[in-house]
Amino acid sequence: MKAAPFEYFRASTLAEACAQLAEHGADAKLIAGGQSLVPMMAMRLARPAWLIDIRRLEELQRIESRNDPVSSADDVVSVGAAVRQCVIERDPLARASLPLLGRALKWVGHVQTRNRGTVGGSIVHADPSAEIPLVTCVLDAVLELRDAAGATDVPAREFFLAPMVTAIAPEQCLAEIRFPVWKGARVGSAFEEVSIRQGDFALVSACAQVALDADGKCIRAALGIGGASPFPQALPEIGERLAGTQLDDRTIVDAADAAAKLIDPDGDLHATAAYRRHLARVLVERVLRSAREDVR
Amino acid sequence: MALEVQGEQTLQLGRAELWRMLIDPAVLAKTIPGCNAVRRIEEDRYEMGLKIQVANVSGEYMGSVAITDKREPEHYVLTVEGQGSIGFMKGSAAFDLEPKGEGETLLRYAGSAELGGVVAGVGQRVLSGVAKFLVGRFFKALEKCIEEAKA
Amino acid sequence: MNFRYIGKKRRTKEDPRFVTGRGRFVADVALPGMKHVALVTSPHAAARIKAIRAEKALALQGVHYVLTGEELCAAVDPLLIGVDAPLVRRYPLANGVARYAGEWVAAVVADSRHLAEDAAERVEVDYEPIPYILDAEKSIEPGAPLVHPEHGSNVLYRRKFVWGPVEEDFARAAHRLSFRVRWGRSATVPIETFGVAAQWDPAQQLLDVWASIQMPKFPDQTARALRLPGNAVRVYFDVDVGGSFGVKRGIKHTVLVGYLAKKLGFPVRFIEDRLENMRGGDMHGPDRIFDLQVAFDADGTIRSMKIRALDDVGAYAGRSPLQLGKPVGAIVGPYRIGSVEYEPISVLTNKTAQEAVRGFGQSPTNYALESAVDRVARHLGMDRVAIRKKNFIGKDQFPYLIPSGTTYDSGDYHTVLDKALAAAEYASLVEMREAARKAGRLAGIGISTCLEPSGGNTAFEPLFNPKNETTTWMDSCLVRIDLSGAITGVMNTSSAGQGHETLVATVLGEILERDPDTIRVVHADSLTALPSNSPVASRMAIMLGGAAAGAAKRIKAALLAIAAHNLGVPETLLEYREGNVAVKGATGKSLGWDQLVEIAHRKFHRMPPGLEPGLQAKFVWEVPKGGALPTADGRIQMYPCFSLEAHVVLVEIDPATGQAKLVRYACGHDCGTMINPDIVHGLTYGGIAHGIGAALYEKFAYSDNGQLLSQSFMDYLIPSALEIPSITMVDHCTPSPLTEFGQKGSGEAGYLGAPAAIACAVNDALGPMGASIDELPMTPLAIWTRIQGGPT
Amino acid sequence: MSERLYRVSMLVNAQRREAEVPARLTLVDFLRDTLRLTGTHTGCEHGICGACSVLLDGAPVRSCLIYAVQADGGSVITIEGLARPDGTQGTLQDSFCEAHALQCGFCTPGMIIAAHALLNDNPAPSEAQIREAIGGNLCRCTGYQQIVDAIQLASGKRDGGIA
Repeated sequence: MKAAPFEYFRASTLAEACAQLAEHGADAKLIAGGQSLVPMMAMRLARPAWLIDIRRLEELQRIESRNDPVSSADDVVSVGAAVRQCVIERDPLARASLPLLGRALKWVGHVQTRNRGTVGGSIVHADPSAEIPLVTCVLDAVLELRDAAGATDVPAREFFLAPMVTAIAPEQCLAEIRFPVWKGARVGSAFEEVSIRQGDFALVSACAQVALDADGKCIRAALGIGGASPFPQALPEIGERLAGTQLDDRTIVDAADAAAKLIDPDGDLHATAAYRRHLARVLVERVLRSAREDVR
Repeated sequence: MALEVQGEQTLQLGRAELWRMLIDPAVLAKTIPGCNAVRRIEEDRYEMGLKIQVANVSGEYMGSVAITDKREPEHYVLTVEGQGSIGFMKGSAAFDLEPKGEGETLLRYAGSAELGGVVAGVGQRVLSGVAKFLVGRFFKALEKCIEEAKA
Repeated sequence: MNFRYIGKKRRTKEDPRFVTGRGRFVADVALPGMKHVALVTSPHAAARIKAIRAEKALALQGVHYVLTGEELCAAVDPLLIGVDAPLVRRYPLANGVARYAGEWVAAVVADSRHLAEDAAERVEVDYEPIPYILDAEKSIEPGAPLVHPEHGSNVLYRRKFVWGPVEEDFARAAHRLSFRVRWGRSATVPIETFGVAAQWDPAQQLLDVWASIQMPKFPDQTARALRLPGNAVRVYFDVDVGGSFGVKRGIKHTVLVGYLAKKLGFPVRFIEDRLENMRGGDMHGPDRIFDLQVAFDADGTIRSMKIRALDDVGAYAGRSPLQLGKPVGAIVGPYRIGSVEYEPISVLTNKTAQEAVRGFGQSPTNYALESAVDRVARHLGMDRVAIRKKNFIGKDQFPYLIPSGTTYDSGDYHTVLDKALAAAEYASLVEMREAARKAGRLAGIGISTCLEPSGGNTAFEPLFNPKNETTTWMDSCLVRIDLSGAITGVMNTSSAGQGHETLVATVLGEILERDPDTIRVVHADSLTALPSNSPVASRMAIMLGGAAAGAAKRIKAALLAIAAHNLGVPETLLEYREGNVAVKGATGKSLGWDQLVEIAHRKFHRMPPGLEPGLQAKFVWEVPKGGALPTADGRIQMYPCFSLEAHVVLVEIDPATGQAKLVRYACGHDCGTMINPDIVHGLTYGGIAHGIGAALYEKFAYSDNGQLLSQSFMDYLIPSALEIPSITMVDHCTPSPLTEFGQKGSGEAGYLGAPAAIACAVNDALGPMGASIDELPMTPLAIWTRIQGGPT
Repeated sequence: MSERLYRVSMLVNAQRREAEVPARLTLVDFLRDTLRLTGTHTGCEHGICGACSVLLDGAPVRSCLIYAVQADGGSVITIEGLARPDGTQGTLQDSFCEAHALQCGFCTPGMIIAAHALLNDNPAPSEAQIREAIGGNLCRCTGYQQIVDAIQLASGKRDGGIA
């Protein structure tokens, strides 16, 4: 299990990385943490001729609160694509503003892989079961892609196309992820998944974030399901239905039933499509309850 | 590792024209995902090179494509076989063409593919999603061919 | 018994080198000029190999050779197999036909493993896929594709044994039950893959081999296949083995590498990567369907059993069919069952070949037996503890002869079970289960009481192959006292973590009354070694321990003889204490250790007549009660010693997801005298963890077209510290009358009862909803499917 | 076609090590084959088993998932680096011996690295935290029990220096 030969270039700026991508196109791959890419290269399923290392780029390491002047609604926390997962777990701003991301990270791999793996790496790898991509979809994050010509914003919900297939072009680099941060203190979130062993790929995962008003009425809800469709699936239509409700058990059960009808699961060695659909229903119910309790 | 795909797609082309397109090797070369060369061996049988590239995963196969069970203009079977360093793949799909509206044809397909080698051994979790994606790519390419033909 | 060192807390001799990164595993062996091997493997379940073209591979700089099956098979002899099926030939590389996906088709030799893999990709193989068979039951039906057409059938071995009045017992019994359980294809999957390095010295005509092995007769089999005299192969047994638990056999790897090293004239190393290991390492374990019938009375007395065991050994047979043989020696478990019919059937399919796994087939059989006991209890509405106690062999009934001809040495099964129940706080366990059930969760208690036959002999070989009359299964030890008085023990096989160096040092220390920490233990190489049958079969505490004791006693006898001669008194008047010999009573006449050693080494004039100079002794020991051929009706004394393990486990299942969690785990264990309790406990904890894997997580799964789907650690799920619970272990000691210190084996402990207990617990949890699950592993999907009322 | 070599320089167990390596050489292969530090092991080469764990810039990582060129300029601590300066075993290594937290010893270096990192962060971890910290390190011999015991033992008697 040794990778096929390749050439290596460590970029010192993002522009330099983009220039390299422009030069080598589909023959090149970016590497940051490499926790998904390196095993695939070891199995020779991935065999880029060039690896462009962006792990140390300062530009991609920032976690910043950035209020978007265009949108009046939410604050924004921007996370550089090469921020390591373990950093998110400890960063005060990320912990305070992106609790759902923090909850998701508890399910991501193990200590050693979180020490190395990056937020952006998990997103562009686009495993349908991966936790971070699901959070970006559920929170309706915006992904900023850069290439030699400039920046392009793509909503996370339009980014994931199929297992490990995304809307990113070969010459583009994911630069940052802008997560909306809901205003108001009464926000709760939850992330749950079923995997066979802890740290394995989720058979199914689900997460939710809800905001309640002073009377406990749901004013906003976002949720989604991972591992049960070819890509992480946000369920905005269910979120909209929940807004305005008391988020009582009956409503939650109905929402879970509805959610389970919107997914497109496949069967594999560890889970049939029917089992995945069932788990999706169970987990949506659980995360909505937990998110509700999290507020209270 | 066996994969099943089936579905249907409405295409903006009359049945007879679509039929001609579907068995045209030039169109096959453009629509079969990853196909980079087609060389005729005999009637309805071609040698081909395939370079499958799905995101990070890439694999090269040498193989063949064959069209059999032809009942013009309503039915045929497309079989693709290939072998490469990461294993083999063999798939076949039956296509049924039904006239729909004016200049419109409903194409139904039902097929299965078999994979062997490393891809099958380590990729089982995502293969079926990838297969669906490749079917999607096939139809996108086909639609593009149709547009080009009309243009 | 009162021991000085045995049974006491003592640090092991091996650990310090491993905690500092100074172990020497085969991948750490770097020979000057060494080249590396990568493999070309078949992607097909079955295919004819029509052509292999290596030009593009050989064109790469740094690539030295591409070896095909055609060349290799002409130059080496087939590898040995256990049963009488000479036409089921196996070679390291496929010869003309590849019989499972992943089978080795060609080997590439290059300057580095990286280059070898580059080249392997460029070897072009023309395959013609041919029909294959994956289902064990269908494989024995007429018309099934034959894995080895020359053999004429997919049945490797089949025999029906009847021991005792089975039909009469069935006719007399008040109740009968029949059922099927299935043991899934899992294995031991050590964290170190198999590896071997070899170097041929043309001047000496000697092949040096370093390998990660746990394999009886490994040097002999390697030499034989390579058509070399036995003394032309030297295997170094001091290579640390990174886990084995049965599977590190590696004959095919070694014949391949040995052939390449000899032919190419430079050292060659092959370390399996994980994908090669999982698919083509030939290390899958039993894959077994049990059909059981049980005859029992209304009071729970089990009278008789009929067991049909159909085992899918994959595409080739090494020793794997014999894994159906070992259970013959404990076919009734710890129970007084008067008669048994046993029909083992070993079949070929187009899957990776099976190899020995911890317990050599006993754990699957124990799972079947314990499932039977639970079913009988459920059928009668009896308590599962009570039914076990009702049927247990009583502690005063030993030695106890079971119907298949084996005599159990000793045991106290009631006490061990009671201790396990107490350790588990059984009453609170029942309360917890009831509370969970009331709260709408699924919870179940599992109990298993299983035997670990230990000591190992080769009795299953003649039982399963009348042409094989092997009855000798010795092990040995050499002890040397050097001129400085330091003690060195020489063992004659490699170790894979079982602490043999500590074992030998402790035993030598015990007999010679010298501090074990001062005793060095080394591993001989195969040309200097005394005979050994390697640490298989839970046998080293008994056999290596026994051999070390025997050798030490000879040293002690020599010391006494020297002392008697020099002190001028008969030996009967002498007393040996901590290496010094004194005349009994307060005479003050004595000779110290150093003096005795010096006489032995340097003062021949003071040696008693007839005693060799120097101070060393060897002892070669045959397995107690071994050495006999089976009777015509297949009765045989299998292993000599029988350890018991009682597992009590509480499992909770999330009814919504099917996920099972082990909430409490207790194990009562009796392996006689423990020589080093930390080692015994460690082996047992590890065995339990391995058993948890087999019960809940691990499976080599195949697709319908014969592809191994669990080829990586992403899909073959070895449990981590997050899945394995904290385990409460409680010891009991019923010494074996057959061994030096009363010790029995424990190398397979834990694994032999854990799957049975967990399966019983899961079924106890599912019981209230009328569901049960009859197949391992009991994955979340399988459990959920049963909760939904679907088939397993 | 000979492969291009890249100069790498890193601190390994506090010693500056430099070499020219191909880009595809993983850090574990660099440590084992180039530097002959064979205490770090490879068990799966796809990032699951944890046998290859080392500390890179203070954090435990899987060295099979990092190319040596990526670690250029970094600081690596391997199992060999955890011994005391006189070559005897450190506190944690000693605890592993005392609790017999190993059998074949193959996963042990990675396990000790993971435990070492845990104790650096959290000198008095709970059992659950210990299991979490070693959850990415597979052991086939011990059932983890004596490993957990050893880490608990070490957590009670760390001497503040090299563990």
